[in-house]
Amino acid sequence: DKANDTLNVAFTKELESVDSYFNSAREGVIFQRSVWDGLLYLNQETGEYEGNLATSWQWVDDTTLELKLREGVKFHNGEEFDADDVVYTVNFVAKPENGVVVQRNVNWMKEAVKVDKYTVRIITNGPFPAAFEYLAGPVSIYPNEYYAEAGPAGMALKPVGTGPYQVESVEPGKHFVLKRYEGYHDSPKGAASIGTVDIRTIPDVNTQLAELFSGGLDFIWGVPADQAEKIAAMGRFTVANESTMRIGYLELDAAGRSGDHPITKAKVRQAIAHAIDRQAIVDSLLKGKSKVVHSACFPTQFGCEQDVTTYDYDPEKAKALLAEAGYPDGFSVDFYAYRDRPYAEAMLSYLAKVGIQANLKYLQYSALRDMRFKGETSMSFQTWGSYSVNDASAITSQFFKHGAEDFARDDEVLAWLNAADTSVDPAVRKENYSEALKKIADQAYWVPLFSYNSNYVFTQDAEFTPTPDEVVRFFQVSWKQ
Amino acid sequence: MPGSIRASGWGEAMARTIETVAEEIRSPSPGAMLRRRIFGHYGLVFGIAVLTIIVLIALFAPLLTSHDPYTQDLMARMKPPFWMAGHDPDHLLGTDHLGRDYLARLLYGARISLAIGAVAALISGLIGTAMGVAAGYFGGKVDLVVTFLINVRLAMPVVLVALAVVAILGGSLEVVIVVLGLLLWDRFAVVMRSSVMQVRDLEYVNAAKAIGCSVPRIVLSEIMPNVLNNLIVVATLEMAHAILLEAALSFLGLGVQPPTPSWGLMISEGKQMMLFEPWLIAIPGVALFILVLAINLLGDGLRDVTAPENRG
Amino acid sequence: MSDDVTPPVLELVSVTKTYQVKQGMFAKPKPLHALNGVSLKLNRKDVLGLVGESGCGKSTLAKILLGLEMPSEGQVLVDGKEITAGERRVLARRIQPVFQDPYSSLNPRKSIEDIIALPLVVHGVGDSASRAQSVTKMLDLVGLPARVRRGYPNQLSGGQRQRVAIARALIMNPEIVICDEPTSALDVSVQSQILNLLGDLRDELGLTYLFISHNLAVVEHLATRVAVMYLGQVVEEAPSQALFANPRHPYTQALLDSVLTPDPSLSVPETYLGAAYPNPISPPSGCRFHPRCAQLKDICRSMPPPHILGPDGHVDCHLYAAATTQ
Amino acid sequence: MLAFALKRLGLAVLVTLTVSLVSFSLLFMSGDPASAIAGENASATDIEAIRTLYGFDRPFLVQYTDWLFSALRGDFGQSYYFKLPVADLIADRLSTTMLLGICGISFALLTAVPLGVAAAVRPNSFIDRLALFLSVMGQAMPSFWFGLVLIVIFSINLGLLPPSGSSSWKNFVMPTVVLGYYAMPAIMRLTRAGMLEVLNADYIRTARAKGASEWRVMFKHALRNAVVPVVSLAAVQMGFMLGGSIVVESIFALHGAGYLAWESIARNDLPTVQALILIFSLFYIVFTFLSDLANAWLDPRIRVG
Amino acid sequence: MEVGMDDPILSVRHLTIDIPLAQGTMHAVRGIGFDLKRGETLCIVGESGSGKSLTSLAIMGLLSKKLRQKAEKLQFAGLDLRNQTPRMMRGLRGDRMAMIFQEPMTSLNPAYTIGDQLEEAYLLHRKAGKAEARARAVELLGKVGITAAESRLSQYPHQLSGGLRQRVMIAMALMCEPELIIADEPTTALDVTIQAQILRLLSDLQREMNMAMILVTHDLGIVARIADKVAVMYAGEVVEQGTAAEIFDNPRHPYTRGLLRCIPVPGKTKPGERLGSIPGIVPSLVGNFQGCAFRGRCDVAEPICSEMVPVQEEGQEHMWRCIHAAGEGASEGVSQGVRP
Ligand SMILES: Nc1ncnc2c1ncn2[C@@H]1O[C@H](COP(=O)(O)OP(=O)(O)OP(=O)(O)O)[C@@H](O)[C@H]1O
Ligand SMILES: Nc1ncnc2c1ncn2[C@@H]1O[C@H](COP(=O)(O)OP(=O)(O)OP(=O)(O)O)[C@@H](O)[C@H]1O
Ligand SMILES: [Mg+2]
Ligand SMILES: [Mg+2]
Repeated sequence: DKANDTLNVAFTKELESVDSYFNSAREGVIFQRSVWDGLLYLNQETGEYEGNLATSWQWVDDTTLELKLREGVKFHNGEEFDADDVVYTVNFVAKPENGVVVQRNVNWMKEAVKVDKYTVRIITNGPFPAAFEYLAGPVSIYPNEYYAEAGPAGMALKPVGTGPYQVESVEPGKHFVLKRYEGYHDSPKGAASIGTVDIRTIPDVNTQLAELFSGGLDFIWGVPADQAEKIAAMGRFTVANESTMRIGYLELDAAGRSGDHPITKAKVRQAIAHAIDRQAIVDSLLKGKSKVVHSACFPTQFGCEQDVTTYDYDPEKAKALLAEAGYPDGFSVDFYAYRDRPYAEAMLSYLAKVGIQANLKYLQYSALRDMRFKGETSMSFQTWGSYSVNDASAITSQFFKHGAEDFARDDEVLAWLNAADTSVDPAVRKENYSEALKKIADQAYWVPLFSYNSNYVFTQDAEFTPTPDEVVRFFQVSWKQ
Repeated sequence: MPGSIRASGWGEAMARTIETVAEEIRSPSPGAMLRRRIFGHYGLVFGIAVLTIIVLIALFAPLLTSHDPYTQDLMARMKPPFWMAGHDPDHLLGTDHLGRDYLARLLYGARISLAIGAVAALISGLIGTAMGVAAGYFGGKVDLVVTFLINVRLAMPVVLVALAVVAILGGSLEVVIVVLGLLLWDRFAVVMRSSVMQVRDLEYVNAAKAIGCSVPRIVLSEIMPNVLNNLIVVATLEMAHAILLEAALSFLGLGVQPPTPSWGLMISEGKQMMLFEPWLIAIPGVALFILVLAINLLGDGLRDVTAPENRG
Repeated sequence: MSDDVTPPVLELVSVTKTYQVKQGMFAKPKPLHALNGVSLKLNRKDVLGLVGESGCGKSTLAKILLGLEMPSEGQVLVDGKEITAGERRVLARRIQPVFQDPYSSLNPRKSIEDIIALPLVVHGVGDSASRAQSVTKMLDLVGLPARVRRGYPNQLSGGQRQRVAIARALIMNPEIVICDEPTSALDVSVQSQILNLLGDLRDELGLTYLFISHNLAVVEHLATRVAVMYLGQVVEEAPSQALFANPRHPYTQALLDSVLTPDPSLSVPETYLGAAYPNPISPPSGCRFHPRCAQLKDICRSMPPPHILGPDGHVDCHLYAAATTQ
Repeated sequence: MLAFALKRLGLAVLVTLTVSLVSFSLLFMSGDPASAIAGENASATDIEAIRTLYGFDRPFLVQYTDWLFSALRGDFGQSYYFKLPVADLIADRLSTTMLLGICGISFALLTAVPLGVAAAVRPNSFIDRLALFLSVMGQAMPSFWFGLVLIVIFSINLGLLPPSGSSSWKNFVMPTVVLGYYAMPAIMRLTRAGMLEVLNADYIRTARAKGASEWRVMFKHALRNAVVPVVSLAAVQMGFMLGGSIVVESIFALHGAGYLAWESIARNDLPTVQALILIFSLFYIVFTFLSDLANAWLDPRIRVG
Repeated sequence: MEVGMDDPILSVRHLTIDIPLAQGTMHAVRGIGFDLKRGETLCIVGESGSGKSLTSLAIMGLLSKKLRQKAEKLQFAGLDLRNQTPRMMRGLRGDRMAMIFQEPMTSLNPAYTIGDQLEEAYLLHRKAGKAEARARAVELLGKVGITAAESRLSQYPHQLSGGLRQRVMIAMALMCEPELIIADEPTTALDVTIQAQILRLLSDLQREMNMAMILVTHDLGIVARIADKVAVMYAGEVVEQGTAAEIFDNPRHPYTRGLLRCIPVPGKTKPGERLGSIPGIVPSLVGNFQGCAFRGRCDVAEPICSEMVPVQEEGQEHMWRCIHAAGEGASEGVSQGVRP
């Protein structure tokens, strides 16, 4: 609402806690980027890291990173920012018993050591090349005095950071009001332009749209493609589309964790890959900037080898492969999914055409994850957003290192990934990721499907350019002059 | 010797009584009276007619459309129905978000809704009737226990519990039907309990006891036929209830699994586009509304028609 | 009359029946003594008339005799043998009921034939052909035309229904028929038909009746013996003629005084009964009748009346205790 | 009286316990809450650590009694998801749901009772048919569908009412109508049936024979007797509404307890779901108890023996 | 408007009541008439369904609007009841004409105390305060023989027995000293002893207040003891009407005779002896009906009975509706002692 200098936006999900270490939702990331700052900043246009709360940084050795901090920065509550804040925050979140929800965001750090008032060292648990990615992303710096006193619970009710917006009010899960932080430091993020951001949780997309049409909301995102198309045609709102780092894939139980079934056969998996017309799904369902992907990672990610075996849509070949594998009449299998039911349904129909009778089991995310952890699913439709970390370690290594969610259990792949993950030499890393991804594609451990996109719909009064990391930076939204 | 009474000319008067009886016996049997009342009740006639049509549609769905409800065509998504511009004459009611023929899904969907309603009502009917009849007939401790269970059941928020269970077990036709069946027995139990209690104290039941009838015989042949109408009424209403609940569960994403063409699911799928293509929810919504309406009218009508005060 | 050698067909020995009744939502259930130490004998071919006010326990007594309720205390003897809970089916062949309400005593969903034949079916008597025959015979016996057999109760008038009920009661050839106000729901013109029928059947089949009624004229007409009940107790019992000629208990006297014969030369009698209606939950102390008694004495308030045997019957009243002791 | 009240209370406690036990075991079977606590991007080891931390590896009965005794002290534990005391969380959400429930039941009663009375007074008249029509519609109309239709009409097309939120009374108009309309048919029918029955009662004829006006007959003599079952039904409906407002709350983005319950199921937030089911059942029990009291006040046959 | 002492306070001529039913119109009451003077008691007897209650409700103006009611004359205390507004009828009811119903158990409103209900009857018609109404209620409760009247006022109907409730009903009817009281089977639901008490009370009060009373019953015993005049109804018609003595000592209509032979009369009927009976059942009154309704059950019926039946009179008071001059031949007809 331009008149009140208030941007009314909607979250789809109830945010469990606005303390960025204690939620794992996309909404939490969005909130975090506005209220807190990291030590570094990733410039979305150049792809370069810039200093945010730190002004310079360098590896002292493989596991020690030394950073110089910006001076004169103040937290929203007036507390001064210095090395103590960094040390306190890092030491707090790095301790597993403090229960940070997304451990992988922080468990690479061992501790932080104060060198002087404006210099700190972060010690990692072994070589960790992706460190900057995290320091520019999920690791936000909290005020030590306030956090020590209030703790996560207090922070969740009255968050305090150094970010471009300060929090005016929090009704847990329901309603948050952000106000421009007038004392924002000279950050590469840039100061906020709009005075107030009013965030309400509205779970239903239709209600969000209804609010948008009736003027109750100014800005929503994650609008499904069909609706976005229609809204664009209405001409009353700006619709922006940007790809995201999330890809969809079929996770196939090659290792036979869920028992002996056809999918353990490579030919069957390849048949599945040939059976699905991914391009048609992208064209008619996902639309926008979505692309078919062939490798088990997001194409822009570091190490994401693109030169892998591809499986084009070829039902005849799929049938032939099935016959070769000994299933000329196809077979029946449970097909698990937790989101995007229409995509799953479309795949179901393609599978049916080659004789694979897939029974859709649509579960809650946590329930499905339970089953996967126990190795009970032979085929499931999964998606992964890599936390917007632009590095193959955030996806390939997540799923192919014999963890609970690894249904390939390929020792060769494990070895390559270990080598890639622990080296600081980009060339070595690239080489090893490439090997791993090629094998994954050859064996069709996964059937990578497509990348996602996101639609941002906002009033024509507002100006905003979305970024591929799917993070809405409120401070980059402005009113049109 | 009974004959002697007759022979004694005991009743010339009796003979005349017999004549008047002959007169009166022409008053119709209960069945015939019921039939007559049924056709005098417009709501009931409407309910029966619509329900019959829907059942026929469900049975003969394959004959009524040449389309398969599962065949998708991603190139022909959300084609509008025949009354709107740009429709495809091949798809009378248009196509859904995956390009499946909406008419075919609607027709086949009738099967699902009816099956859910009927089977859920059957399961809950069996449970509730058994409990209600036992409580009503035996009273005392049995009644206390059943009343307690009914209270427990009523105190449990149905939608919540159904959601929880379906969320745990994963939605599928069978799960939804069984969950609804296990949750909706309360009204059967309540109604059966009170109607059996009413009938239990009637003198013909006492007469049957005095004759030496066994308990199962009394319950099955003396009591049940007289509370059957209430049972049928509750069954129809619960059937409607189950159908609506399934639709609500589907709306919340925890109902029958796709690609099963359930009407509730169709609304849930069409809901995404309801602001732009309202017919997507209007068509299954209206179908659902008409089905539930018909079943309710049938139930209401049966209640009116078989209500004790209407009995001859 | 009574035969000392053969025991009475049916006998009650100080039977008490207690119900727990709840009054209001906040009250504890209280015991209600529907019957309080009732002893009665029913001899073969007797018609025992049972009279008394509404709620005095007449129907409860009938239910106990039919085995529909079990006495809380006391015994029921048939041919001198005690009846226990399990013997309902045995009893059913000997004792059958005719109830008051001809509308609720027949199952509306069954045809007349099914209703009448039910006892045969239950006891596995005969095959369907012989049952059909028995039904025909019974219909004839109670004066119903054969064609009603396919009909349903709602097609019959009250009097006809009562005939069906009688047919059902008689099809097993019982010895005893318990009639609980069989005519009180009927118009006089129909009542007389049923009374005639009952009388005829008794003569024909040698039945024994327990005949419950509050219509004293009817009881006098039909009964050979009469028992008068008041608040769960039998206060007087005597042969019919003796009782009507010479009522002894003040309550019996009041009852007889209250009978309104169709005689336009008389006016409504004064019964000298007070308006203190009996409450079975908290019955008066001493003689239960004392608050309404016109011949009240002091002793009546505190002492339960004695059981005074007459030549053939008894009366429970202090008045006669005084008379005999004096 | 006291004995009765105690007995009644004991029964209520027993019902609540059974409900809580049933729901607890239900949720216990639902699998591993640890995974839910861990959140969407957690790893297997994260989850394992949480499992032991929260004691999910203990036997069922131990966990249940543990929970029960804390609950008796008013401590429902911490929400796995919000990391807040469940009691605070629910207290916050419950006010919205209660408000919604009260508005809904008031709407239902205020439309259903007058309609029911009018319909009973003039059977087969226009108003009777209208009432029947409205109730038949209400019974057959899926409430989620109705809600969506209202939004399309009143928010989008007419722009009269805000489609979501809970900041002003305007936000409650449509949810109230949807929720109230859901309860209206049953109440209307019961009022009508009760009034019809009562109007045929002998004491109504007596009142007329005394020369009482129709108005007086209707409202002094008939209604008081006819509403007794209505009060009970309204209490039951009110209990249902609180639990059943899930759909309405999700459509209109009202952050009430029903919506919280549903979301908590999806999030496997065991303590919250558990506490909510318990509280909903308590509400049901309290409402039915209150309705019994109200009925005792209305009907002396219940009140005095 | 004052009415002379000898003028009838209630005068009914050719009252008909039709009930529209699904199967056709039911002619429930077919042209009945009678007169009633102050201080007189008219008993209406007849079988169940013969139209007794409908007649009394019609006089009170309490018939449901669905029923169609017509009369050549329906006059109460000089007022033509046929064209009174509902408001005026309300003013009459409970004030100048009152009614007592059959079912004491259900005729009192269970939700209000006896006191409330008694006082209401008074306050509706008299400009009086609550205290005055209360005093009146206590007075009348005493009059109907209820002891400790003060404390009864705060009791609820369900706390009283049937006999007491019927007394309360009577007290309620008398609150405004009506000129006409209609009692519709006031004692059928009561025990014999209480019946006698209540009837005595009614007739005493009637005499004391010089009211006109219509007493509806099917019990000939009551009729004999209480009535000045008797109207015997059969199938919606008055088949015989006259003074009590005439009707009982000299019944003319076959139906009346039959009725009298049906009941066992202590002293007259011998125990165990067969009773007289009227075979058959009442004809349906739905649709057009011609001729004598009793002919199907009558022993002396002749073909001509299916045509118009004349009313015969004897003296001023006794009239009956039969083709047989004095009901001759009827004495054999009603089967008494048919059995050899
Ligand atoms: N099942 C029961 N539970 C509680 N009380 C009962 C029950 N059956 C009967 N009573 C009570 O027992 C007493 C005797 O009842 P019963 O039916 O035997 O009376 P009755 O003499 O047959 O009366 P009526 O002439 O009205 O038929 C009454 O006060 C009645 O309320
Ligand atoms: N509102 C009504 N609708 C339909 N039929 C009615 C109505 N009121 C009375 N009747 C019928 O009219 C006939 C006469 O009824 P009425 O009540 O006057 O009989 P009654 O002589 O008082 O009988 P009872 O002795 O049983 O009270 C009966 O057949 C009855 O069924
Ligand atoms: Mg009885
Ligand atoms: Mg009547």
